[in-house]
Amino acid sequence: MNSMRSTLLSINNLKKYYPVTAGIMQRRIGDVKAVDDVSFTIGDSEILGLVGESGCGKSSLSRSILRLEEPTSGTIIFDGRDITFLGKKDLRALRKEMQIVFQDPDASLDPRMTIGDSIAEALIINSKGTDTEREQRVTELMAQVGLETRYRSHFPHELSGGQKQRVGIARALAVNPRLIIADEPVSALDVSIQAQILNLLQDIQKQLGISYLFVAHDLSVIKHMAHRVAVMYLGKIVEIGDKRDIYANPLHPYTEALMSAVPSIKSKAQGRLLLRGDVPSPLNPPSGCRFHTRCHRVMPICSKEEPQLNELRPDHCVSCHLYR
Amino acid sequence: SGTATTTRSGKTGGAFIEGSYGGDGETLNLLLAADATSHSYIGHTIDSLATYDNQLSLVLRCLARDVDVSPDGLVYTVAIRDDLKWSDGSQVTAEDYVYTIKNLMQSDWLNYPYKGDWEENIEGKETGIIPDVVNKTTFTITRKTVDPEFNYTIYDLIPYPKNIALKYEGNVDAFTRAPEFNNLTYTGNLGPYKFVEWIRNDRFVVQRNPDYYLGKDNGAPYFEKYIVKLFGTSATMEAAMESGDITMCGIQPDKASKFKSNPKVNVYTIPSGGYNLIGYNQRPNGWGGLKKAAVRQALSMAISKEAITQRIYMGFAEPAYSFIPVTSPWYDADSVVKYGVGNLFNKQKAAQMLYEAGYGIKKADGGYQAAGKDGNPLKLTLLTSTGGGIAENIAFFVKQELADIGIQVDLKQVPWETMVRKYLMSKVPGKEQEPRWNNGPDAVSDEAWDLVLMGFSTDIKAPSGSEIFFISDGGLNFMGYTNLKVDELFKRVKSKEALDISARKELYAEISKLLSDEQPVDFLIFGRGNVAFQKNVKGVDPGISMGYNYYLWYFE
Amino acid sequence: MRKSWLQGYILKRLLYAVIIAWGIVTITFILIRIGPNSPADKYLANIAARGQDVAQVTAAIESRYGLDKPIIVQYGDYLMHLAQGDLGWSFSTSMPVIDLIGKHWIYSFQLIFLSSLLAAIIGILLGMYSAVKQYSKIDYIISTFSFAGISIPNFWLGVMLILLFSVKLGWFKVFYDTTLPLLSLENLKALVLPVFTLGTGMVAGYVRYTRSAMLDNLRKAFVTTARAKGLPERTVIGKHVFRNAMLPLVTIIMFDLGSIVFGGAYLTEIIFGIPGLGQISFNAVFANDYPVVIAITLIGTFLALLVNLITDIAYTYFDPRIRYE
Amino acid sequence: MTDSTILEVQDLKTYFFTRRGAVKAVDGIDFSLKKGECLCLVGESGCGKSVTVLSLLRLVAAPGRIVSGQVHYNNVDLVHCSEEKLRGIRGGDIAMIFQDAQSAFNPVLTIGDQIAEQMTIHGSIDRQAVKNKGIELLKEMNIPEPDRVWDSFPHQLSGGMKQRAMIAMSLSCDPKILIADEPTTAVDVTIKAQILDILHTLKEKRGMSLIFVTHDLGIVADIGDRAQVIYGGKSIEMASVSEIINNPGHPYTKGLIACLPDSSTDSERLASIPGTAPNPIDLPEGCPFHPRCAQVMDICRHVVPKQTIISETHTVNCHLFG
Amino acid sequence: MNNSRSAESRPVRIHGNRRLFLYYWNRTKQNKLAIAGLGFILFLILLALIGPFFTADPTHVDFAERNVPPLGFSTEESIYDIKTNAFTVNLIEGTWKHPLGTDGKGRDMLAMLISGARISLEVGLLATLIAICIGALIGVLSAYLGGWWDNVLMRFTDIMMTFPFFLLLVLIIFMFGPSLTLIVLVIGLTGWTGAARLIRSEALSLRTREFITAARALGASDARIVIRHLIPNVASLIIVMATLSIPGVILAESALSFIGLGDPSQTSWGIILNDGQKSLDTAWWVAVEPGIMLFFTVLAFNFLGDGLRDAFDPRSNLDAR
Ligand SMILES: Nc1ncnc2c1ncn2[C@@H]1O[C@H](COP(=O)(O)OP(=O)(O)OP(=O)(O)O)[C@@H](O)[C@H]1O
Ligand SMILES: Nc1ncnc2c1ncn2[C@@H]1O[C@H](COP(=O)(O)OP(=O)(O)OP(=O)(O)O)[C@@H](O)[C@H]1O
Ligand SMILES: [Mg+2]
Ligand SMILES: [Mg+2]
Repeated sequence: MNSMRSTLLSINNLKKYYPVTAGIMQRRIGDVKAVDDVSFTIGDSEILGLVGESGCGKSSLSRSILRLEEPTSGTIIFDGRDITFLGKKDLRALRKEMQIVFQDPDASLDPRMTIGDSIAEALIINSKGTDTEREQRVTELMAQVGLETRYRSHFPHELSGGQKQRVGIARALAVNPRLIIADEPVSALDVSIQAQILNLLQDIQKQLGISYLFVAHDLSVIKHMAHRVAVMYLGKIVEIGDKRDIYANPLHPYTEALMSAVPSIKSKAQGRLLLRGDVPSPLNPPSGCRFHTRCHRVMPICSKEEPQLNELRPDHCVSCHLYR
Repeated sequence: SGTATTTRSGKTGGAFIEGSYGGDGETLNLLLAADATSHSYIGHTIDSLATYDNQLSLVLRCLARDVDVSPDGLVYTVAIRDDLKWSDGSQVTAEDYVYTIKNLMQSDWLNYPYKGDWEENIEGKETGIIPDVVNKTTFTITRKTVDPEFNYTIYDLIPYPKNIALKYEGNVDAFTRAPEFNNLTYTGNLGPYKFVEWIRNDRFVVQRNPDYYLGKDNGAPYFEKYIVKLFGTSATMEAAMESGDITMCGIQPDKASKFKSNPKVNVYTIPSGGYNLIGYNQRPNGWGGLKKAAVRQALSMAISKEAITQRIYMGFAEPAYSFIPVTSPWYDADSVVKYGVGNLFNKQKAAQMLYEAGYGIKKADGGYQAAGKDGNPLKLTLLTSTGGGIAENIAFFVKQELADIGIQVDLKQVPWETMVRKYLMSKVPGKEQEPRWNNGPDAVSDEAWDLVLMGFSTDIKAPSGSEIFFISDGGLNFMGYTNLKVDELFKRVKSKEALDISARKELYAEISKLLSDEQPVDFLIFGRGNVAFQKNVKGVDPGISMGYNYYLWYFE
Repeated sequence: MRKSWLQGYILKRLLYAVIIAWGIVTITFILIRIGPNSPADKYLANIAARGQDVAQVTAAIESRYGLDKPIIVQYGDYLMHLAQGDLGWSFSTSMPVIDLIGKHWIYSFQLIFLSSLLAAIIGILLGMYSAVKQYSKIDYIISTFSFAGISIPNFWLGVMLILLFSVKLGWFKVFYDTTLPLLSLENLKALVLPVFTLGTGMVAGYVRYTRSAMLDNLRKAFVTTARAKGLPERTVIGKHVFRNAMLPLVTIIMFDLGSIVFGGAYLTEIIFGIPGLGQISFNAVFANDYPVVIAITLIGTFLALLVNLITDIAYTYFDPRIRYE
Repeated sequence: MTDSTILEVQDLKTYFFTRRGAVKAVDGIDFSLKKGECLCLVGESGCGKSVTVLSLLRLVAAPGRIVSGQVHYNNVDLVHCSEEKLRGIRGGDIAMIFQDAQSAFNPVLTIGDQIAEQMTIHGSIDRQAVKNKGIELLKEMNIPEPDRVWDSFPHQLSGGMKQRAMIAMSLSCDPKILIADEPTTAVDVTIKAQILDILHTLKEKRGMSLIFVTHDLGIVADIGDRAQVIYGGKSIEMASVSEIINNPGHPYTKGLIACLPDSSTDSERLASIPGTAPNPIDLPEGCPFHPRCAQVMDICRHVVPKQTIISETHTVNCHLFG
Repeated sequence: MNNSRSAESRPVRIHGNRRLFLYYWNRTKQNKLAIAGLGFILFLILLALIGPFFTADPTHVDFAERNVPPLGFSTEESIYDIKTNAFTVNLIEGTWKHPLGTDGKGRDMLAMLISGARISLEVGLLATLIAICIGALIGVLSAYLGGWWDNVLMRFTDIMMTFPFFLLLVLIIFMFGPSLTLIVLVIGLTGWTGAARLIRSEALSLRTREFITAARALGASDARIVIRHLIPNVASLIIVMATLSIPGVILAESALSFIGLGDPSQTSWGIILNDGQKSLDTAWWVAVEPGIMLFFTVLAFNFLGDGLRDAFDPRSNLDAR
């Protein structure tokens, strides 16, 4: 799909269902279809932005790719290698290739470990070098993410949110990964700090040529960061493609609504596109097109048949009955 | 001063509350009761055959009109009163007594714990003593061997109503649960009181029995109710006495003076047959030295009985020299050797005796000190049962006294049951046998010990029961003491020869002399009980057998 | 709809209670029967005094109560009887266990009921007051007292109360008098010291729990909302804060109730000579009267389980968020 | 106080007295609110926005205390008036909605109970009328099945529904002023749009005055008439929304706008304000912003800047304009 | 970056928790009562360790000096004479030799209280150690293994929890004889249920925390996660639980001793108290003194535990107050 770059990660028909059980016998009464048949690719040095509302499956997808959760089905191909069923040992090797940065900088650091130790842990686990080398590397990493070395022996509670997020990034960088999955890395931060972190992430990407799967619910952040954008709704990707194309010309009604919903300092919203109601439960999603319950352009077919993801334009796919 | 009157002197009314602590009875079904408390409960509702006053010799009142012993000491003829009634109105007959002995006490199905009381040893076999009905109110009990003090066993006999007991005969379970026996509904006019209620661990209540056969003439008993109130500790009981919430209770020695100066209370100090002693383990697993009389004498000589009397009993005790207390008619002051008092309390001498026996060393200053054969310090274990109180104090005291002559005493406090099962009961190693208190001289207990502090009790009227402690095959001779002379003397006490009182007295004197000299155990102290009554209780005749006329007590 | 799941839930819980009870019976049974003790132990002194053969008498007594059978048979027998509602025969008191308990439960009950009730009322009120007046002098005093209350050994407190009020001042009897009619003022008076002894620790506990539960909820956003709505402080505290604080409190109080029978009440009964279940079981242990020990353990367990169940069900009414499966 | 001014806040200071010292959460805030206007309070997390609005109704809990200032509403000084009087105004004339509707509702009472409670306290007694009005309000908030929602417990509603129910509750006594403390932060974009839409409508239809607390300048632009920028517990700039966005005065405001990804063009580096927000326990001397300010001068380090009037509708507290 | 081996750039130590300790110490320090409690406990430990060198032998009995009251008090003792039926009354006054008096065996109360302190502390610490270790093991295992294991372990915990604890204690101690070792073992082996549950729930909530996921994402093994992350993070909870359960154990031992199931070879406070209870009216101090010690010890642990809980609880706002 992406002709410009070589593919680093390719996800095919990935599903992640969480069983829901009930009763004395722990009977399985259904599944939360958190990720339901998702496919996409991320190229080398590419940033794929992933947007969607809360609960649409962004985190589940991220974790499944990292194999922190076992995917229900589908394949994950990293650098040409199928990693869907990697064993424990190989999985460890994979950890050096892919890393994750979390949304909540507070929860993602062990409160009982110093900053230095948290970063060094990555090195120790992957047994990189001697103590001195490791120390050197920690100092380097801290400098790289813009943290003064004196914070090394500080504890997370002694740092501000932005600083903690820098530690999280340093830790992810420690193993020299080729892909970083950033699961809403800035949504817990203040605007002024958010800008710092976004700049940092961008700088790192440029310097090291790392690929990102960049998850956010803020469209303007995605627009700023990503090369390509995927829009997710209730476990499915409804639209994916080149950022410019999507922002200039959103095809899916949901994308359209999302964009119109974001208040911007640039334009006072006039005749905003309002979606009705809430996101339905992923436990029993609506039939047909999952968005049809809230869609302003709903057609009879939408509730009956599930649309397929079609490449309408070069590097721009959409899953909607409007475009058949 | 036997003031046992038969004329009416009291007035009816009031509830007499007797304080008690240390546990409740278990059952009112007499033959199942193995504990003294249960017996005392039952005794309120049904009398035994006979009882004695403070002079002990005098047999009084109760269900028997007469208990006669044949000159050869083998046949006892019991004549019971003819005005005795069960609750259903039927007369109490000799048949009931004989049935009780034969079909209940001696039966196989009931497993009467004290069956042994009604058996005698004939050619090594326990054989039942034979009861026979003579007529409606007379029965005989025939022995094959003489036991001059067997009459006391007979005096205690309490009958079961045959017609009720028949229903349960042969079925322990049914007998155990029999409501008539568990609720004493059959007692008729046989006791001064009738059963009302029994709240476990709290109180046992009986009420005046207006039909009481002994009360017919004078309206006794006088108390409307008689209540035994149970307390968890002696301290609360004494406090209740002090505040007047109970009528009567026993008092610990250290509180006695306080009560004696209390104007609302009468305290009677009463001799008892209970004594404390230190048992010397003369079995193979005890300290070897204890087998020698000289060593035992030395130890006894190192422990001051005066000090125990004064500092632990606060004066309410007197030194013991043998198993027969001063207050017993069988006591003979001239014969006993008085270790532990006067010039036979001498620690230097004790140490020297140990030295001479090979268990001591001479110190630089010329004095002596106890030591093991190898010259190392001597360490002995002293057993006592847990539960604190006076026994514990004595144990600590003994430990301190022996330390003075160089013996290190290791105090071992174990629960009574453990003490019995692990230390006192013995068996011959490697032999298939039930552990017993005395399984012969070679038997040893599971755990080794040297000294044990215990309380024994002598029946003041009939001390021969104590033979079990001192004769070679005595059932309770856990110390492993053997002296053929003692064996022989005790045998003579239980023979025809001893039917003669003065002969018996002489025999006892000889035994006392021998034991007080040989010191199979160190007889320490005979305690004096203190019993407090509220002042308004009248008719009490203080003495060893104080309760004999309790049905005549009344409130002023 | 609510009812249907609740019924299933209760059934399930009851089944669970039976299983736990069975486990506890089994453990107790095994424990008590593998021990070296025998119900004849109590007679050892007497047996000795009468010169009887210990082994013989022990055997006699054991065979009388069927204790000479193999333990597995005894266990089977016991369960069989239990299944028929027969708790056995208490050989240390010579009465059916069920009658024994029937006669004595009331003494424990009145003590526990009064103590818990008073403790809950006083504790909760003080705790609420303390929380509302956080950081004030009164809060400080109440907190300090509550610390003292949970730290004071209640058996010692009981002894000290007796020393002071009964022995020295003579205001109360030194023992609890069972002859008093249960529903009388004198009885109430007789219960003052025991209730105080047992209740002190409970009050202190409840003060602390209430205070912290109240403080937890006082800081919650919905309290600000309630105030912003213009509600008077009384309503804010009494309705909004307390209703939420009550949830953890209910659990704690109920749990206390379930366990108190064999905790503080036990010692209190012994100190004051109240012939309640605590004393009964205590004496039964010492007499190796295993039917009583097991029965009382069982009752204690069932009470605890029942109380838990009631708590949990009560929860569904207090807290609409909770729904059990 | 001009005629159209409905609420006037002068020199409000609210401190939290802690062991480590006084936390100067609000340290000198002035503003006025006109009838029918929407005033936005903007600032970073921890700058004192919530404490400011809570102080308006004296809702700050211990150890916090309003140490000075006045809040004039209807000739009443809300800071000093009696509890009684204040209670009438709370929820009656001035209503509040909060950021986290989940925790702002009492979890053990039904939505209906909680709405009815407010109406009852402010004088309505007829239970049926109360219920009717409440359900009407819920309907107005675009809540589906309002009858069912009325009897529901908070946990049975989705976040967006709860937030709307919250608004319905605040409107139940027809307040003159609605204070909204970040009502859209905890909800999704699409829901955020719905709520903003509702607030818009309210303002237009009911002529209600709105104090809207947010850190999102996008929202300010969307809904606000005027905006007050707060930094370190102090007012630093106050202007009409268009002025704030198009012509910010204070370096902090400028930075705030510049660092929005929205305002930059694709992929270029964002402008950013270095450093982090000050710790309100020891606020820097002088202008609280000076440690982070690119245009810092010597005077900034010592002297707290006074309010400077730039235009009729625009004031700045900065020495650059001194 | 080449600033040699300054404090900033020493080798990265994983266990460098001194600063963390200091941080919590500072938080704890703010609670005056906790510090007072800690002070008392330290004092008690010191007393138990070196006190015996300065006091009389607590096992030394001297019946000539029995029931000596504490300094400043006096009592009377009367001794009966059987022959004369009269009393000799002695006035006994407190002496410096026995500042806190003596008991009914003439043992020095001060010495006994000090040796009782040792016993109480030993019992409290050892039993708690056992209980907490078991509790932590079961809790962490249950949380970490989950599923079937969790179910089995928690049901077992339920059963243990429902057991009438004190009755069980009495039963076992009675059956197997009162010895301190047994008391410690039984309390330890039965008292872990609360700890297990709490630690389990804490570990469960930790398990889903993102820093654990982060460690997994870094390739950390299960063992490493448990040892390096899970355990240090439940450690504070464990410390608090331990501190708060020590007084419970001490009380349980005293209660047992009080009802006559204490180890008679040890003069624990409960045993002294049990003794003293019998002579309340003649020698009140024997019951009063150990009770006071017990009370203050338990209070001290409660204060400390409470302070630690606040200090460790990130939610608690220590600044306010
Ligand atoms: N362990 C789990 N067990 C069951 N359901 C889960 C689990 N984790 C997530 N879910 C469900 O899966 C769905 C997707 O969750 P996910 O966390 O991936 O969403 P998200 O897009 O990351 O949301 P957010 O923006 O709130 O982080 C949600 O409905 C969630 O409730
Ligand atoms: N109870 C309290 N005790 C001590 N300090 C407090 C308390 N409540 C708030 N503060 C302090 O007051 C300052 C202002 O808090 P406030 O809640 O008003 O910030 P905010 O601007 O609303 O932030 P946010 O955008 O995160 O809601 C903060 O620095 C906070 O630390
Ligand atoms: Mg997520
Ligand atoms: Mg806020």
